[in-house]
Amino acid sequence: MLGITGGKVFDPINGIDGRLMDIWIKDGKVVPEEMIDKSEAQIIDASGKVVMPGGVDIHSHIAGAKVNSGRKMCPEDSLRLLRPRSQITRSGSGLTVPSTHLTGYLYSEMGYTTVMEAAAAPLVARHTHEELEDIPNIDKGVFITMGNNHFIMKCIRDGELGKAKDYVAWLVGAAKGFAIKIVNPGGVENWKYGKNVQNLDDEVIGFGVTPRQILTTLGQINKDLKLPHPLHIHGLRLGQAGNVDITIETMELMNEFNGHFCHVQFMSYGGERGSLPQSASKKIAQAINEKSGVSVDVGQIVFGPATTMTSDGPAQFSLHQRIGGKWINDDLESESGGGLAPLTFKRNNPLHGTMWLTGLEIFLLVDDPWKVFLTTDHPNAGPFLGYPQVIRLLMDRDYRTREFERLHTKAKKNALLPELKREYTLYEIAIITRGGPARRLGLKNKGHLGIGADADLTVYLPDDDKEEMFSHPAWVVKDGEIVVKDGHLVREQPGRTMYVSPNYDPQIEEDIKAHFKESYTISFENYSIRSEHMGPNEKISCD
Amino acid sequence: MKKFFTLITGRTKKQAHGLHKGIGSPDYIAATSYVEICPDDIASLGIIEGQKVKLLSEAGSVELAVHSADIPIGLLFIPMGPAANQLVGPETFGTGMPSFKGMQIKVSPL
Amino acid sequence: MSRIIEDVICKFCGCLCDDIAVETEDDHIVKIKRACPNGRSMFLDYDSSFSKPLVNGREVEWDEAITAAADILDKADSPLIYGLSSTSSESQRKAVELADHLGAVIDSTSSVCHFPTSQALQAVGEATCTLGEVKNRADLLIYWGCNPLVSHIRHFSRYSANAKGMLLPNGRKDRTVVVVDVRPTATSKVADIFLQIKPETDYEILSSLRALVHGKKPEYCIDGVNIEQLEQLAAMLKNCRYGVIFFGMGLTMSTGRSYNVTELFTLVAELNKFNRFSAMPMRGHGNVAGADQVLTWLSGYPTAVSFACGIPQIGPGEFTSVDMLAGKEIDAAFIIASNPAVHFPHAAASHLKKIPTIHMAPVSNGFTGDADVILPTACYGIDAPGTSYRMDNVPLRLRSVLKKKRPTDEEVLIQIIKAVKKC
Amino acid sequence: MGCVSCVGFNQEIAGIKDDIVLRLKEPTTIPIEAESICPDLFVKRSYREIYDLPVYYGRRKMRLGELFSIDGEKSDFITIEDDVSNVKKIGSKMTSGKIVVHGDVGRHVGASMAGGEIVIRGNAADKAGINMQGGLLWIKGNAGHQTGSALPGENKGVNHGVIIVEGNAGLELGACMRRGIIAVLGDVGDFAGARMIAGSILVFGHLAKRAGAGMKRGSIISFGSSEPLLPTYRYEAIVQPVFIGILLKYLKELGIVFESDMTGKSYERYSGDINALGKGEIFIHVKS
Amino acid sequence: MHINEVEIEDTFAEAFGMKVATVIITAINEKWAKTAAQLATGFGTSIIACGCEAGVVSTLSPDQTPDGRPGVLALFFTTSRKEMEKQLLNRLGQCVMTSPTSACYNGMEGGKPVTIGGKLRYFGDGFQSSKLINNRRFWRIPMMDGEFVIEEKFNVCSAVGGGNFFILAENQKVCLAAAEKAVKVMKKLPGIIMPFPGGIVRSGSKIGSKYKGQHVSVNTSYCPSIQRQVGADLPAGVNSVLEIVIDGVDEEAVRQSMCEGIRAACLPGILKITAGNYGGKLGQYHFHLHKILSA
Repeated sequence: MLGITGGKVFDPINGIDGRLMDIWIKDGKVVPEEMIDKSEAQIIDASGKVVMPGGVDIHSHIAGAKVNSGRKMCPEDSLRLLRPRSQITRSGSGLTVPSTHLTGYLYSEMGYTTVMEAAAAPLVARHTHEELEDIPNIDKGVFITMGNNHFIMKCIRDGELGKAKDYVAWLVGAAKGFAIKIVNPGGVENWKYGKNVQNLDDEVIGFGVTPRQILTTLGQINKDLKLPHPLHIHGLRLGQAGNVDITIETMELMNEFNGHFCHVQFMSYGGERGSLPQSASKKIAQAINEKSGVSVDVGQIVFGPATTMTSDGPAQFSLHQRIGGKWINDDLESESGGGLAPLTFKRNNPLHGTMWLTGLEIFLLVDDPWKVFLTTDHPNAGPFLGYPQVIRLLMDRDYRTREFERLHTKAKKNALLPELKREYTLYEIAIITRGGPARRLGLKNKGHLGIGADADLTVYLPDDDKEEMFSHPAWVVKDGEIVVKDGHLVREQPGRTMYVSPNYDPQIEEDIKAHFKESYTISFENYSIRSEHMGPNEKISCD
Repeated sequence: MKKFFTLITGRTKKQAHGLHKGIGSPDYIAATSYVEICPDDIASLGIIEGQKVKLLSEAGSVELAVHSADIPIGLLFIPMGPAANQLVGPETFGTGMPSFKGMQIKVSPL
Repeated sequence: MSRIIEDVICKFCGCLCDDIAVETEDDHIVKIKRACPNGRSMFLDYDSSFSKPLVNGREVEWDEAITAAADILDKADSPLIYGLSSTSSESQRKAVELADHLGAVIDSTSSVCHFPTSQALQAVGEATCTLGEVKNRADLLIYWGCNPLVSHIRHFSRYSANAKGMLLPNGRKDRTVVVVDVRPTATSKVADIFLQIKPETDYEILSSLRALVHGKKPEYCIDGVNIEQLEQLAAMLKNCRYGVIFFGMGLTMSTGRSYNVTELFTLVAELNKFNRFSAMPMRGHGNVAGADQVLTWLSGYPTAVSFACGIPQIGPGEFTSVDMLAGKEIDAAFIIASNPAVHFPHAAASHLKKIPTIHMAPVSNGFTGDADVILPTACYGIDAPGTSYRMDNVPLRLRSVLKKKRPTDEEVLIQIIKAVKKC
Repeated sequence: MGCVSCVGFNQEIAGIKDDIVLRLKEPTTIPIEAESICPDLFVKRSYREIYDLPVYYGRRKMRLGELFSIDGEKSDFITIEDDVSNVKKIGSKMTSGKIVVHGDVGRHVGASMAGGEIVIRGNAADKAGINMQGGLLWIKGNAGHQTGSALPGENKGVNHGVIIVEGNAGLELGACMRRGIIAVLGDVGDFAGARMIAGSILVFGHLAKRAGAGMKRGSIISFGSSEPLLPTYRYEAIVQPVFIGILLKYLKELGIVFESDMTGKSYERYSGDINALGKGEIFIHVKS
Repeated sequence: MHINEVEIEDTFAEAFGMKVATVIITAINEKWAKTAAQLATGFGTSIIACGCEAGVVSTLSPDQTPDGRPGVLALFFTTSRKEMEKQLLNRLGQCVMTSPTSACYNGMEGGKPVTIGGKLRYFGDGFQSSKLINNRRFWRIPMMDGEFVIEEKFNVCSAVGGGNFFILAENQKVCLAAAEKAVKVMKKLPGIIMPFPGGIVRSGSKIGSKYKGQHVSVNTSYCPSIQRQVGADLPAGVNSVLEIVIDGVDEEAVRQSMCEGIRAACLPGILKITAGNYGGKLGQYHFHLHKILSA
């Protein structure tokens, strides 16, 4: 039993904006005061401090084949952040691609308690789950890539949409995924012929379907299956100048099905195709503001080292062609692909400056904070450790102006940012880092401190320097246990992996078996992941 | 005989099979205790197939029976295993990998 | 009672064929279907009977053996944990936890197979794919310094040369197979083109190919091949639809090592400007790829990791077992699921005999004769389930077909960690 | 070619006083990691404080004084007596001061050093001067593999600084080097200057094969014998490069005495690696 | 004051602050080093029309040059750093780079550098490369005969220009002989150049002229042939006057050279030694002849 008393609570889901409140915890849940025997409860005196629900990250690459390839490829990244083992914790290494335990510690120390791994191909999801089990102190889930899935594309081609729905339901359950992820629909398949897609009606080679069909089909399925999170979409032409139009077109297409558009910063550039991207933040923000079914996370650039990694193989290849250096590509049979390339975002690079501006402007121009969430698309736009800095940029206009002044002259030219006066409040920060992502993920027990919520919360020391405030919370409670005390990690405990397992017509399995024989190199029987082979896990119901 | 041979060690089906029987098993020992040399080299060494030769590297020496095989002149092949490893030195050139392939070997008939 | 278990995964080599049918009778394997000779004997020769651990040659109870093992590790100033290739990733994770806790050096058999490949990946990255892409798309297959028909016997039929796939309905007829090696092998005999090169010239040939692919002519041709052969190969590389180069220890064990692979990876990366191309190392033992994966996610580094200074550090040539043993830098060794006594150069193997050694493996693999503590465990994929990574890093859950009569590596490691923490 | 004697240099060593003398108490083959043997850390510390500096004996964290006898304090000049061939990372990351080792030294000596001077009177193990950022590393015996190369995964290695090896050096000398000078009076192994970005490598003994593999820019100068270069190197011409004279003059000023004057001699110039940028060059001395 | 019965006027030479660069030019042999240096310092008598004042100071043995080859040391004087950059770029680019086997290096520490090699490198059309040796960057530009090496930066220091003295003689022959002797002695001294022909200037100069647009004109006060017309104050019997102008790296170098030069010039037939000044209003350095000579 635990009480967090006298703190100034920011709990947007419950409409609490800085009210002095006590929070009571029992058996890992937030409970009414009367259920607590105060003589036995441990009390955290939060008076003078800020209390928020534990942070919820809607999109981060923390585990699985791609992340591990990044670790393997970049031993130099290990040297950027080394943590010795302690009495209670394991050793670890890596800044942009931290080792598993370290990932848990770092999120925990930043006040985060729930993190979504943004992509795994189902074929290698088992790997992702193994790593997730080794990430302590946070709950997590994994999005399953389906935008280039052969079976689904065949169903679309053959007009068998019911079959597609059953397959999707089976697949997300088999991979123990939490949501459906779409990455460059059709483009990754075309990349296996050295090509890509540029428009929603381009043809996917060998299937005769289009990105539009893939998006709408999966959008409808996602809706029909009542998955807690809407379709998680990484659209076409990532990183290319002028891609804002296709992004808006895709938003319009997906509005009726609901869609979460991830790392939208990378998808919101103006400028002629092939030229240097410009910020199209105004245009994209307007689209987001107008469309009720759309939410985004930003993928804000944080200057410094990054490791770009995505299932979008062709995007990674063109990045590699542009910047040289190391490059990993991994084509995954019948499902997906992906690539990686290390990169450093530099303040004095005009393009990087533009990207940085694009992200911040989106944050400031989207009116409703419930539609825009804080991410750095870790580690694509920079490591998640940059969140506190981004929060400061949003909350502190003077700081933002100073940072703006440090950009390359070319990036500053015609920039919108200097005119944007908005400063985020603590309440709004609580929305974009907790309430918003939790609600959009459909996690009823996360992101708030109402009765029955998971007892995940963070206590901050108020500080004018918001970066300092959000970097070093004084207390972090996970599942009712104190994991960070006086700014120090004091406890390592396993987190849960949350997954969905929607119902499907078992008849579909025969079709899938046939598909496996034809397309895969492993058998159907060896494909599905069983929950008993995972670490601690929790099935989230679809209703 | 002054000429050096280049030693390549590698897997064979029998060596793999022998592993299942245990490293002390006669199958395994038989599968890893011979050296392949091409007929031309066998002739120029003045030996016959089946005869034992002494193989000498900077790291050590071993005596093995000669098998004639279709391999290039100047090459020796020994299945991976304890016999071959008598000849492989521990030098890894800072990589961790010893020269399981490419050791220079002197061959002398016994 | 007889039963047939389908879709069993064979973990002998990196192929992890998962279509094996195992017939058991009274908890004995009596028949194997579809496995290669290597896989077949792995199952059929396996002895799953109960056996007790040994301490200094004396049979003891497990508790005592665990204590003895923990004691050796606790006393050591510089312990080495080595092997891991033939165990499950669950056990590998525990082995890393033990190493981290102790401050030990942990190294896998990658150290003497594809660590140079990891080093190449660290230098330039790698364009790769899963085996299904090979099966479904690859019209040009190149085997460089590897001999799959001996080491990965079903590779050809299941995944590569002979497999029928999406874009290759006629299988072998639709594909071109090239073998590059220093000697004729079983694999070279079935190739369309066999490029026989002189030993120790792989780097030069790869480098010349890179130049030719970019329309540049090398200054001279390497002894053993002629320029027309290389020009022809370069043209094939550029003109295929989806090419894959499989490579083996012909590159990693000869001079050049990681540089050979770096050159190959770079060639493959550059070929993606013309068409699609992938490279794939022919990973050997069942879960050696998993050892790399597990060590990487737990420490940041794939092989040869030292936790001695409290943090993970990588050290090719420094924390690699052969170097540490030959340099006598190790004063106790815990060998898991491998047999360095026969796989290491004599100078390194002999140091193992001089230091306290713990050896944990299924009985039938054979133990290092001089191990102080011998821990006979169950065999993953036969009498214990567990996760294993295929050579293309696709993870599979190994099935258990026999009743387990000995503890698993994972269970023993958990006990040892507990015991060490008490020390 | 080679060094006859380094007269000026030796006098310099003899002239310095007030050094801190370390001596390993007991010989061992267990690796010792001693990043703390560094003038930056010693210069302001008392005997007691130096005694307490951390070192790792295998996996045991110990105090420097438990493994080494220490004579002296508060100095940026460290002398290490006898053999420390199992002691790693001596002088790594140092920025000033001087270390003299009167024997063999372990791996990573002078790794990432940014300034100051290290003199090894015996041999140095692998990875000496890896990722060096400045200063002078002088190895009077042989050097191991990856001398003056880059850290794992880094494509950029030595940046500023001078490494002199009077004996032989192993494989991958100066790999990924991007600035600086490495001079080896003896032979060097394969892949000298591999993936080099810039800088100069001077080899007075035998240059083994695959020198300059993947080199973008930079110069490798062979004054002795050489294996045939890679086929991706193009012969250009016989030249008398003036900058070699500048390099030799500088090395002479540092204290190397050459047997014969190499200034103004003729060299075959090869450019490559054509698979990389191709702006690297290898000079092979033309024997008259 | 008299030296060898020659009267030394109690006056002072008025000199100005200038900028100096020291350039070492080397080549395969001394001949070619000199050839390049002479050309580079040529047409460098006066900043009035040449942009700089330059001269060769000494030859350097191989162990005195950075590349171990024979060389020469040349000094260049200009009125500003900016002008120095322009002059060196032109002169080293046109006269040294083009000269067979040549190379050139900064020969001086201190001051503020100007980028010369770092700009001339573009002549290499992308094939130039550089070497950083002992914290000095040298650019290598491929040439038809080999390569041209030039240091990236040359230091520019404050210096003294326009130290001078006048030799007033009874005839032209004696006057020239005295001046030549003075120059010969002064040439052995470090840190100075005498930029005019053979170290001697016959025109003299004064600021201003009767003509518009002509900013300087002949020093009429010392022209014996018109001495009465201009009302010059020359001693009786003076029929010829020559001036020696000195630029030096510092005051001491100028002072010493003036001292030795004047002493050497005091030959029979010389009537007086004097010096030029503007009443002390224009130059910041004043070299009082009596002070110099009695030190």
